[in-house]
Amino acid sequence: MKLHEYQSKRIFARYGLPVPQGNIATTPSEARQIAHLLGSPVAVKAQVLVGGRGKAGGILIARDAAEAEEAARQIIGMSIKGLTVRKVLVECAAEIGQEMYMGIVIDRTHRKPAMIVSAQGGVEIEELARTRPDAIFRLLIDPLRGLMDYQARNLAFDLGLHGNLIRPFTTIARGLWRVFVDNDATLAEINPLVITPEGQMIAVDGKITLDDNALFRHLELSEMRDVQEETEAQRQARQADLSYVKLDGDIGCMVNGAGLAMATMDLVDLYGGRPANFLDIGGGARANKVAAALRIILSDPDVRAILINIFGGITRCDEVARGLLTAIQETSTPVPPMVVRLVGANEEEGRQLLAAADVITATSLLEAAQKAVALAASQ
Amino acid sequence: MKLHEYQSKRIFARYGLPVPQGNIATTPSEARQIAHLLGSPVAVKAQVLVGGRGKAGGILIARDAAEAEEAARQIIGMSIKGLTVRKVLVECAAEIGQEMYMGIVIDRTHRKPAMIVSAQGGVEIEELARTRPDAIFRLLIDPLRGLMDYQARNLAFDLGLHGNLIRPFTTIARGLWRVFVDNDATLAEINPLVITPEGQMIAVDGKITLDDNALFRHLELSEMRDVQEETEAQRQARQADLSYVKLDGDIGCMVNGAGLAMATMDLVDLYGGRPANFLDIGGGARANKVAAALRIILSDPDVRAILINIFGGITRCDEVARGLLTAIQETSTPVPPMVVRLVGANEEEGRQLLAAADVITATSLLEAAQKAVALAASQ
Amino acid sequence: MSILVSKETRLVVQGITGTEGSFHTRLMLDYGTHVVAGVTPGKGGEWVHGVPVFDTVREAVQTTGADTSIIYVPAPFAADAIVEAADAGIGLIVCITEGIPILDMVRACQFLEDTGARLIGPNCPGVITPGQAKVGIMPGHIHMPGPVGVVSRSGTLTYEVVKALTDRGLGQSTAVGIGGDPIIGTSFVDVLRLFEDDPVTDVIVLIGEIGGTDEERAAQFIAGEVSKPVIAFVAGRTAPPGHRMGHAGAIIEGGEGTAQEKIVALEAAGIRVARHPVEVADLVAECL
Amino acid sequence: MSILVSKETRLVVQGITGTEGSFHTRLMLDYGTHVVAGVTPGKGGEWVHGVPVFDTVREAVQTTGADTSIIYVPAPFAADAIVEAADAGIGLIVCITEGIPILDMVRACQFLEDTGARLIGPNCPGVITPGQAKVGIMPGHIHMPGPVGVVSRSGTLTYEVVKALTDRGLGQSTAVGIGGDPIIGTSFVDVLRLFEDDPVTDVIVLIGEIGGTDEERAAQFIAGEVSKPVIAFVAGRTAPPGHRMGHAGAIIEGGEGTAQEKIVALEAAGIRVARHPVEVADLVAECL
Repeated sequence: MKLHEYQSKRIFARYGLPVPQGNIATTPSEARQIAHLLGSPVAVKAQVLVGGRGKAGGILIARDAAEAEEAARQIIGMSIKGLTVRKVLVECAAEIGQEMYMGIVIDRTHRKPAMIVSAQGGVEIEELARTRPDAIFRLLIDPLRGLMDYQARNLAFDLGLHGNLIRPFTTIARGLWRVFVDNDATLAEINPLVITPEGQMIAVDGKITLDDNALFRHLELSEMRDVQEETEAQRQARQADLSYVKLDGDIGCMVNGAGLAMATMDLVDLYGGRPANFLDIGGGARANKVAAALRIILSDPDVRAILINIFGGITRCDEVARGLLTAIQETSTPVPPMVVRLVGANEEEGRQLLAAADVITATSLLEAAQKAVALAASQ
Repeated sequence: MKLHEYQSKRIFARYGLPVPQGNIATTPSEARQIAHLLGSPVAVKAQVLVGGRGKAGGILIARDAAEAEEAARQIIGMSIKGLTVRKVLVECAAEIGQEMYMGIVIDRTHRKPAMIVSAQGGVEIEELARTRPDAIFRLLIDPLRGLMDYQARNLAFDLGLHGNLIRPFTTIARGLWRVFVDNDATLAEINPLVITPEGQMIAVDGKITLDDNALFRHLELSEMRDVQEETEAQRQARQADLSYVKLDGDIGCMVNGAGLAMATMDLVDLYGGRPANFLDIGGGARANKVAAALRIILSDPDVRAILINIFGGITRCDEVARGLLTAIQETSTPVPPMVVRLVGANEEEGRQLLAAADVITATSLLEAAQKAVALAASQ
Repeated sequence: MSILVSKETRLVVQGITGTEGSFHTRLMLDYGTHVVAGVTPGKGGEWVHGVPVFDTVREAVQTTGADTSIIYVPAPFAADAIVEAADAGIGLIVCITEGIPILDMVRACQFLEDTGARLIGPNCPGVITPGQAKVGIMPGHIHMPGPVGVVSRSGTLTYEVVKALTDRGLGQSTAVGIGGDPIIGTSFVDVLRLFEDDPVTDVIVLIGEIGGTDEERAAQFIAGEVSKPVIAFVAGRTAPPGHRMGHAGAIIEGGEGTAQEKIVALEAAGIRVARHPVEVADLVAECL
Repeated sequence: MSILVSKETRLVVQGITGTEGSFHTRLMLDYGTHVVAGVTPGKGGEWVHGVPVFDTVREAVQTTGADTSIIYVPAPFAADAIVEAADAGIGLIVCITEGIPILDMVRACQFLEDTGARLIGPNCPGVITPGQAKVGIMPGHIHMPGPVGVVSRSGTLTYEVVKALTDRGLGQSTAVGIGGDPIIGTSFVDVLRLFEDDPVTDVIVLIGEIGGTDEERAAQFIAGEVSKPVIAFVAGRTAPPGHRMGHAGAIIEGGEGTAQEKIVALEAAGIRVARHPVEVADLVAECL
């Protein structure tokens, strides 16, 4: 679960990390009031869960409250990469001497958290990793020992910091580690970490991604989820415990198992079709879950054909068939042509159930994919 | 630093460990009020930092508020092993089904914390270790991993617990571990850990000893120190950063270094004398610290002779001499005969300074100890 | 021979009294796996499908000599179960559980590094040596004994490939699902090394997917140290960046982990990469 | 030969710019110790008594090839300094600092177990090989080279014994102060093993005190594995139970750790125990 900048900064502040003073506004007049209270030049920043806000005009600097109101008027309601901006963060604009980068991620290869720092901040770290790999320093953190002071100091000296900057840097590094580990984050990032001309360090932008699988032990954090940024289909998928990702093609796919779902999409592509979505119903899905999955596909206006691929192991084919029938029968809109490939437990029973409905069944995956592609093309 | 039972239980409660409801009283009428509010039979327990309260009559059970007041009247002001009782804990008396033991200590040999549990609680664990070693289970805890759930469960099954008792036991074990590690304890103990006839687990008595060296990071805990239980000499020693332990002999000892101080006491004993105290002035002590040390010895009415043994390395003998002279000159009471053995840095200068005062100097440790014993005997 | 599990395997099922644990214990017993013990704290003394249940893994190991564990414990408690198994002396731990918090796994793996125990998974279908032992949740009947070693990050996708192999009469030495999580106990390289040393494995099938760089490291390892032919498949050529595709570990992040990169790396190492699951069997057949 | 430190020792002083660190650096240099580097974060580039100061131990090791470290860092930061040294590849770490929190040391020791580094101390006077190198705070001039290995939990008490030895013309191979804390990196047994294997050590002096059971374990070890004569002394026969006698580790707790018990254990192992520091020298003389 990704957190907004303002949510990330609230968590940072709780751990003593220096963040600019500010508050969140949902209307231009609120933005004006906040800027007035802050009494200094402010940054007005769109709060949306995508990158590239700056380039899209989602971050404006305002010298006073009136300008802040105007900036908020421009930003609130704008669309950035398809997401409508509903909130802006209004905060003191920091004077920038130097921009650095500090982040913690999970290093999959070494199975450990890794702290990444660079004296070149403000750009995307992946971009920097490609263009200036020598400007990046990486430290694996023993998850049991945690980040030790000397390790943070080593990073500070790697970056060429000295004098009065060593202590704030190590304090921030330790704080970011606590943020990461206490909240079960998979990403905790300060970018840029700014050194002001007066030598203060400030986290001018921040990003936290939480481990969805650990939210059960952070109930207060799970309430931070911004449901306004979810599409209706995403919401339905989340509630039915389905993995769903919308794509830009026209063949709706429903598969049990993530790897097989991707392989099925790839096969559609191989035969010249374009998948409309990734949708994994998981292992051992019952009829109601299957019905919920089909409803999501049926509600997608782009879908011109549907490919359902079930390799039954724990999943029973008759349950799948029952779920499909439920969703088909209840829908009021016309159902696009559907190819269902069922193999495994109770596959005969499943196929018999579907025989009644206007559904093409198949046992071969290749055949099913080819048919679905042909159907989509003929619509 | 040892905490009182009521202080330990307040910390336990903060970590969700089940403790009896109750409060602290310094007068019988307060005890009455607390018992009235609790509205049940209560235990009235002397809060002193020594063992054996129960045998000394420092714990009484009261059926109602009037009895509680009477019990408090008996206990407050009584003397237990030389300490005057100033406070009582009044708390709900738990019904006792079974008494168990749970404690965490530092295992010096393995350099790790160890959790010790026994199904036989209510007695001193050292006593039990001697009489029923098979009734004790011991688990070394990896300080980086902490106590894991399965380890706590293993202990529970070791104790023969089952059914509904497993979960509360493991929760309490994990809580006690958090108490231990979060507060830098060197001992955290629940004894007895009671199972009531209804199957509830309650920490009926508790003990925490904090690591003095870690108090700098637990300022709120260091305020729990009960200065009323310190003697004047202990207070002075603590403030001057001296290690001082009162003994029951008559030869005051002042030495630099803990091992040498003990060896000096042993030597006094070997020659038939009895040391009045252990007093280590540490390494590199300056004149004012030496003076503070001598003042403590001079204020002890039992002291009939003084033995000062300084092996100078970092400690300079002239500084020691200056400190001694300061304390001697300012005192208004007669100074007992004093033998000073000085070797090491600036020893000649030190001896010359002392030559003026009425002090016997020596270079041989054996000679100095023999003289001090003889002087004490002749007083 | 074969790798990891065999007729000699003595299995303890952690979480045996749960719905899933009990269900799959029945299926593993039916397959012929030696399930010697189960563990559910507080249920010691019960029996599940004729298998004795213990309170702790320690006790199960002491009493039954179990050497391998399979874990069906719910996600919040699964990492503890893994460490419990390792601490009790279990040599091979197969963790089926999906949804374990990443930092729990990071800590558990750190501990496992200090012990000799090998972890397969989590979030995996398990390990099967056809005709000998099934330690997992895969459908046993689609497998047959033979010379093809299979290693995969996926579940049903593996079944699809195994079925295609079996349909062509190509049996499997062992099929290993290493799991779809970002943090897993055993990597492709670890399993490749075992297959390379296994006398009954003649060809190796490697089934990857988007996310991480495990396939790239496998390619490098194969180029340097694997003498047997390897056929690969990588799922997710059409997966968009920045989205988790079902598996917690299947995500293209920061431009890293695309299927294209992995396919390029594998082909650069001289490995033939199939275009779809069924083609894997065609390519394997050409090697034999 | 000798043990732990010698003419070959290349020493880095952690906390070199502090009062104590600077003072003892001068004394160690005067003694002839090869102090090749100092470390104080933020003071890199400075010089102390002709010794270059670095910001990190890592840099000091890379630049000067230091292999041994001595720590004068204040107690709240000392455990971090120990781990920093080990992580930088230092093989022998001597920690002088007194008053380090116990749990800091417990964690540091757990880390050291996983590395090859040896820690002496904390809360110790250090190690001296007379005539070769002094890595500590002991007065150098009371020592002389010779065949007596000394190991002790104490500071000034050791000096007292060493002086008595030197006064009788009995020189020392190496004198090791293992420290007065409850958690120390190197035990009596560790040092006894080194002395047993050291060709220039002919007699070993062991100086114990109340608290813990290190002397008991030493007695057992000596009985089984030490062929050289050992003379012991144990301070604290007159110490009362339940009180910390200066050293954090010098406390009789739960009836454990009395001088009497230790003396009985040592004598039962055939070791002669002196009644006072000076008598140690008498007993050593009888062995030579």
